[in-house]
Amino acid sequence: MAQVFKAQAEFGVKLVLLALVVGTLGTLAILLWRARVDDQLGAAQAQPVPFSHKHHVGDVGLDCRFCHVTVETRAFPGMPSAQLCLGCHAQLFADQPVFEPLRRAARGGEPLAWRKLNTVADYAYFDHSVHIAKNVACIECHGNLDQMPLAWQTHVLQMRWCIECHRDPAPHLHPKSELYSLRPTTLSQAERESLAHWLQLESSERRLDCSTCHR
Amino acid sequence: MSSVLEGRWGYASIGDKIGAAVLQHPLGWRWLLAVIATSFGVLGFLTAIGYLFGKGVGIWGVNMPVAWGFAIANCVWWIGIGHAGTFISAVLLLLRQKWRTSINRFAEAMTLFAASMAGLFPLLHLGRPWDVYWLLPYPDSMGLWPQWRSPLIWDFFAIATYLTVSLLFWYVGLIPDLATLRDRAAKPLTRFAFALFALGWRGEARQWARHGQAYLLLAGLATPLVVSVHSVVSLDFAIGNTPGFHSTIFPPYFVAGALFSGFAMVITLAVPLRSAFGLHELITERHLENAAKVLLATGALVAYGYGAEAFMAFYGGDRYEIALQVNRWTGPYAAVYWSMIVCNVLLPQAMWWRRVRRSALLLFALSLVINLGMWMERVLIVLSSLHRDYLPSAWRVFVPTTWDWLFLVGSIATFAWLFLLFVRVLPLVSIAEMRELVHERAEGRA
Amino acid sequence: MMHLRSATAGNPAALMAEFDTADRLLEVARAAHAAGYAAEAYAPFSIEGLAEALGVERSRIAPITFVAALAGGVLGYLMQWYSAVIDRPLNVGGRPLHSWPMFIPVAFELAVLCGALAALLAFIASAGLPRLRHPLFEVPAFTRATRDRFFLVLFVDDLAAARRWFQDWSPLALHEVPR
Amino acid sequence: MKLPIAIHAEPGLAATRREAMKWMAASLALAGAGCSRPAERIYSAAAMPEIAANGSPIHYATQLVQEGYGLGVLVGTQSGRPIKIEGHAGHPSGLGGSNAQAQAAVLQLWDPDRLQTVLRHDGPVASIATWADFAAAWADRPGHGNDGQGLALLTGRFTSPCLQAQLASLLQALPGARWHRCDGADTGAAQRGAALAFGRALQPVFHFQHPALIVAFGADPFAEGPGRVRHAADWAQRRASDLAAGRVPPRLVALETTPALFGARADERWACTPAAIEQLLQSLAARWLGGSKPVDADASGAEARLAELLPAFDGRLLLVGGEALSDEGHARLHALNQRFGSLGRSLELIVPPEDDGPLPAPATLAQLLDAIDADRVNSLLILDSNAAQASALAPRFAQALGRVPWTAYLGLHRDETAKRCQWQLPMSHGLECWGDARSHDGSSGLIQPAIAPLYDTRSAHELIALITPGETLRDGHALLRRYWRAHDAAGDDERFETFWRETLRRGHVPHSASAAQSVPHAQLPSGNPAAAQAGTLWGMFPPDASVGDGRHANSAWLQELPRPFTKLTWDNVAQLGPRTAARLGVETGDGLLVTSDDGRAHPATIEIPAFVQPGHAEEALTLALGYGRSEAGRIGNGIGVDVGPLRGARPGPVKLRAEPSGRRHTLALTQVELDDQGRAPARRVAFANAFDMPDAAAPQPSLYPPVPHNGPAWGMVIDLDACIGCNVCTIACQAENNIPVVGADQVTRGRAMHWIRVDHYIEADGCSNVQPVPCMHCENAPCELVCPVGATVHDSEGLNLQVYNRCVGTRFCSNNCPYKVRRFNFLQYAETGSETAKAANNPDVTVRSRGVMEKCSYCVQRISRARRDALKQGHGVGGDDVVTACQGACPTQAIHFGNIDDATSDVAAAKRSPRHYALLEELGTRPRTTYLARIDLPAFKKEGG
Repeated sequence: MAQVFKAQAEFGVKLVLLALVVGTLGTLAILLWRARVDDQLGAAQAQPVPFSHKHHVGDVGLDCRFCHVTVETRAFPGMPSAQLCLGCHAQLFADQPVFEPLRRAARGGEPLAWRKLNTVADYAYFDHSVHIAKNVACIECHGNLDQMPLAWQTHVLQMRWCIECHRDPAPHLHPKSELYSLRPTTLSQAERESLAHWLQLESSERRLDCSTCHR
Repeated sequence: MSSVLEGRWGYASIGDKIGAAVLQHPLGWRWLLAVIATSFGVLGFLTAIGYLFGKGVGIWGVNMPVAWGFAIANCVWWIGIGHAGTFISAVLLLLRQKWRTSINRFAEAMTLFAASMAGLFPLLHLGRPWDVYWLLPYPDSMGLWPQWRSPLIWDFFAIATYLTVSLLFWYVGLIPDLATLRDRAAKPLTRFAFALFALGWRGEARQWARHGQAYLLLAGLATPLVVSVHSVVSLDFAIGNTPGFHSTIFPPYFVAGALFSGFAMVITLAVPLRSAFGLHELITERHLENAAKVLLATGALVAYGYGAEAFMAFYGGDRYEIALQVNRWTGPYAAVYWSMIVCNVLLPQAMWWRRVRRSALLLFALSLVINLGMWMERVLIVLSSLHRDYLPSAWRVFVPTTWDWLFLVGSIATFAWLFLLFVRVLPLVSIAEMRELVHERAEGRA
Repeated sequence: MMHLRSATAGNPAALMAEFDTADRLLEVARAAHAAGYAAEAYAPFSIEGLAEALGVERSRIAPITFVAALAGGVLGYLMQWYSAVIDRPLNVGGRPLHSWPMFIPVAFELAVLCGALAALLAFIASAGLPRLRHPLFEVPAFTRATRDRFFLVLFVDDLAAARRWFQDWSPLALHEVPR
Repeated sequence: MKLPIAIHAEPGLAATRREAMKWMAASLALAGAGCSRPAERIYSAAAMPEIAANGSPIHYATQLVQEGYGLGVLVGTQSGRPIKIEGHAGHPSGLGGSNAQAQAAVLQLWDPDRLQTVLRHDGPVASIATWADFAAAWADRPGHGNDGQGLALLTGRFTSPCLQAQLASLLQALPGARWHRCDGADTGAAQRGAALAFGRALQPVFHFQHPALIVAFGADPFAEGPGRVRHAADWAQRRASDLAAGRVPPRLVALETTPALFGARADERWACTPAAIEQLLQSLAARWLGGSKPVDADASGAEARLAELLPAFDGRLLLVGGEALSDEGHARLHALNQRFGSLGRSLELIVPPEDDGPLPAPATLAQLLDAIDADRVNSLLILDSNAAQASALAPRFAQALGRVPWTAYLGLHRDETAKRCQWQLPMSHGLECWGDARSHDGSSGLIQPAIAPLYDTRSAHELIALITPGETLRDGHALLRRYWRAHDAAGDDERFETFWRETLRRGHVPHSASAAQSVPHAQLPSGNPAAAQAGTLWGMFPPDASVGDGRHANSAWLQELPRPFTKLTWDNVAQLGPRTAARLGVETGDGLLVTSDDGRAHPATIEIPAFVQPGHAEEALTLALGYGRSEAGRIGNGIGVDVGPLRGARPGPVKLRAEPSGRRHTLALTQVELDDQGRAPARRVAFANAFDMPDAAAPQPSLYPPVPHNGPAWGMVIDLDACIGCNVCTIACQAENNIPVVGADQVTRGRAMHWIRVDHYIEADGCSNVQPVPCMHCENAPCELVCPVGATVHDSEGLNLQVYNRCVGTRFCSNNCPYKVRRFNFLQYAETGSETAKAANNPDVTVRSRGVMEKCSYCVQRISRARRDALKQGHGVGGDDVVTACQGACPTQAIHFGNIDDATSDVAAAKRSPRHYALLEELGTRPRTTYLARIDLPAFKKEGG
């Protein structure tokens, strides 16, 4: 009888087998990797009004709370009302057409619809005020907004990422005075540890309970 | 006493005889008809699955308190059937039972297909089947793991392992036969396919030696697996605190039941096979008789299980267990219970008579009855335990919907369909082992 | 350039004899081995003692399988312990974090799984598979090696001597294995 | 419950509320009420709306008007959306409790089927119109030139002082106009009885905390009448304090036809036909006040027993009569109450608040019909009264409407009456508009909006203002302030402002209850009740426990709320006693053909499923009103049977004939097994042992080491001795936790979703025992053990969590739950369609999708809120700081919740009670939710006193 497989055929079969193995492993790896990244990361988002945190915070030096008024009291930091914006921009660059949406909103028309940068899953309940109350500074999640002309997302808002901080919050703690400074913490390791102690953070069990974020 | 191999056979003739089923395609249109018929069932099954995923498990009769319905009962039933194959090929191999050789191949195939059906149902019955991979340990984005204390996780691993090991065992056994078919096949494509899966088997002395060792080892591994799988399945219930689930007798009782239904299914398949392919001399009355004896034995164990359950309920004096037993006898599902007793306990006693054991037709009928009875047992375990547990306020009966039935029928059709394909493309009796048998008999050792 | 077996690389030629019974083959195989030939036998089913007759060395499939199974079991258990006790301790039904009895089933299944996979791989490797092309397949008569004929191959320098040696065993036929 | 009560800045209130509406999107997107998608948007308001200092809901004190009377509640709003109704402890008619209808008010507000715009309906089709169009049409309605000749006003019962004044001035301006009132299902029999006995219509106000013996004659004071919530609260408080002091609490005696809440708690109960009750009353009256004896004597032994009891409790007695009782019966009751010194103690008679104003006595609906028949009505204005469906004269009225040249209707829905009117005017919901109302005891209170009107609607005040000649004000807020400014005792503006603000904060005017009227010696009525000849089948027509006379028919929550004792949803049935059922040859679910047998010209017949109910009086049918509606809306249309046609022109029971129809009906029941199988899950204990009961809840031994925890340990105790089985906990939980409605079919399949169910068992001694069952939050939770993905686990405070987004839906947990409190989304139940329905959702609670398990969470969102507030203020959470939805709604304080580690907490105290026990504790699950056994009082002996 003759060989069922010509030399090339055998080689082909070997190639196919190799491809199968590599393919499956590769796909799995990619899937796992895809699950951990976020396209929005680092991509500046267009907004109805091209608001620049860099200008307002970095250059002008506005405090976060000037616009996000409820960040210390509520889950939702609050978005500035059109009137608040116009408080300045009724005079400054008042004639600029980019402010038209703002004026329309202030007139009681279509409200400004800002593009949401950091979207936490619907079933995860994040509360800004508590994190502020426990000295977790804005920069820990929002990055250096003061250097962003148009803001972008700086962290993959995934459970694993939240958990890391909830396991050991100390490295992310800032002194009260620097909560809104958007600068890396100035505290030493030891200082942060003692701060964590002084803040009477909840037990790590409590911080890691499902019910802390999910309801 | 007839032997495990009758008629005058040579190495060549027996190989050709078995190979013919694949290479000559003796059944022709009859086989085709069967395939077409069953493929309608398969299509129905797939459609039903599509609808299920679209709408949700609410299309079934499941409710509170009966949160598990036919799906789980079917799963347990199928996994039970899936036991005989590996038991025959592995355990009987270790026990050096000659009569296994001519039935182990298709019994293993049966095991694979039944286990696949069994594996399918738990997936179907999930509320959110697309998230099933959460049962696997892998580095996820949530930093979470499976909950290892849940019997469902054990179940998941057990059935997956069982499927894999059975497949390996089956394939290793097939390799020499694939080589045989490679060298007989006429059509180039067929040859190519067999050659590919024969991996270039040459029947070398060394290969035979290694093959024997590997086969024996796999058998050694599969044997505890056979016992473990259905024990684990039984724990899905026994771990629970529901009266009717919470019972230490479950693991052995389930394994016995598994072999019972498994061997019944073996007979259900063997009888038509041997007449269809004229294998009366390979699958002899001896085989049927032995299978029947196994049925008698395991049936007795199952019956003991029923008895023990009832006895323990009253002996233990737990009011809920007692209520459950009484409810089984007189409650909404009493009819099912008593028909189950008839199918699994009373009728099988006929096999005490040799005439019955020797009659293919009677055994076939009995095997069907037992399959039915075992299905009813699974259904009872799930339904009658759940529908009346601790708080009477929560009591409610389960009424199956058309969809419930469709899924049962669909799975049976799919199983049959797979099996039909198997008999068409692979030797349904191990050629190499039959040659050994011929050889041994030539030397007067069998 | 095709090889038969590395062991026979030294022997340029190979001669194949065809027999019709297993016992005959066994006999010849013993003799060939005794005569110091590098020989290999082929049969349509497993013949007891054939491998020993040819002096095939014992395989290590069993120990490999055992080690793999052990590893699978232990690693499986450790994984459960790590995930349930160290990485993500959760209060599940008030049970202890390290509920060892409940970690056993999965460990066991993993042991069996790894063992089985190892056994398969060990078998395929040690049996010299997969080997889709082989010189023997060039010999037309060899197709009966999977049917009803028994072959013995001698790997020699001098074909004539081999032929002579075979004559004493009166084979059904002698085939030269092409290069 | 202790809630900070807010009042809002009033000027421009509507504006800020509208902004608040825009905020919905934001808070929904952020709080994630489950309806947000990727590429989300955050909306910023034009101006900052008012917000609570911490993110927690703002509560407004207001009143909900039920059958004309005000029930004080707190409306919890989140980002400007009314989300949840809470009881208002400060209000006389609620004392912090509420009822099912109150809880459902939120859903009614967001009901998409509401009448949303002015509709003009001339000819076959309705066309959209404006309020201006209506004003114009009003101006040249037929006979507009004259002084209102031929103009008729039809209203429901209302107690609003402001509206009374407005109406009065309207009638002054249009002296020719006539005002008619249609009282719906509530007949005011007690008032007419008083008229018979004392010569003037008076409304009884009961003080359940005073009497030592309360006897109800065909009455359910816990479920009917404007004071129902207060009655339950008072009774529970008195009972609790007596037990605490080791005294025997007040005894309850019930003579009733239909098993009802009061009767289920009664120490002695007789099931009698309405006729038998009348007989009994007559013979009691005869015994102590003279007068004729009834023709046939009472056989049940009830009379003898009462003859023994009443004198023994002379002066410590309260006799209550129900709506089904005849006027004469009520007159006799008044007389007996007077005879046994209840007047002024446990009972006061006040001028009915609805008649206590500048208005003349209203004409009746019957008179209106006569006027229409005589063509004396050329234009008819109907204010929020669905007389074409709810009244006893409905069919006649429906026809008559067509003959009136000009008709206008103001109401919430486009109902049976609206559909027959030319002008259909959308009315503002009680949560949308300003107003006022008076409580059962006559005290007045304000109604303030919690949200700006969703649609272009007007309140009754605003409509009347619109059509009153010379009236300049249009805005309800202004109208209300003007009225109260005029009627405010405290003179100057500044003091008025304080009064106004305080009243808004309180929700009612303190010490404004009506004065008790002194009455002359009662006259016994002459008329004898109809003798109950044997074989007569009496029909009772009470309003349905959930949907009332039909006015709540379009509320899915109320439709799916299991009725007490029958556990029926989405339907009405003919309840009847077992022997009667046997005589008629029907079982539960068999169709009955019921025919009126009161000798009317054209007997009416309906087909309705029978429901055999132990404890129901024999030879009587109870047929609930409120069903078989054609114009209720998408929810309420075409379900159940309209039993209205069987009713007689006069209120009260009707003689019936009944026979099997041979048809089978499937009933959507949430509980099919009423026999507790002797397992006594709802325990009872004799009064004698109630104080030294062996401590049932001694923790079972466990193989597992105790789990160390810091922080609070949440637990719940449900006091079965206080529970009256009113179901308000169930619906309150539904409102708080976004629990979906599944519909009759799914309920029939056993898939109701309520997180806390009220089990009902009829026990061997016939006692009807109820037991609310939420999740037990077991410390050794069997459900957690079997979840393969860890979707249900414990948190460090002892909550048994259900993490929806991790659940894959194996349902193993439910199998392994001995209490079967878990609920599964077998299909996509959560409503994701209409915006308004979404708006009713609580943004703090995840909306569950298909294939996910859910269950009672101990209101984890409220616990979380309390914890976060505490964290921000840097102190711990107090033992009683968290109030669960069910607890907050319970009128009898039967539910205690809090930190069981905190010895000072209310729940810890409850756990120390000798009556404390855990459900199925032998299973070793160690429930955190436990129970207090119900106490059976010792039978009263004469010498015992």
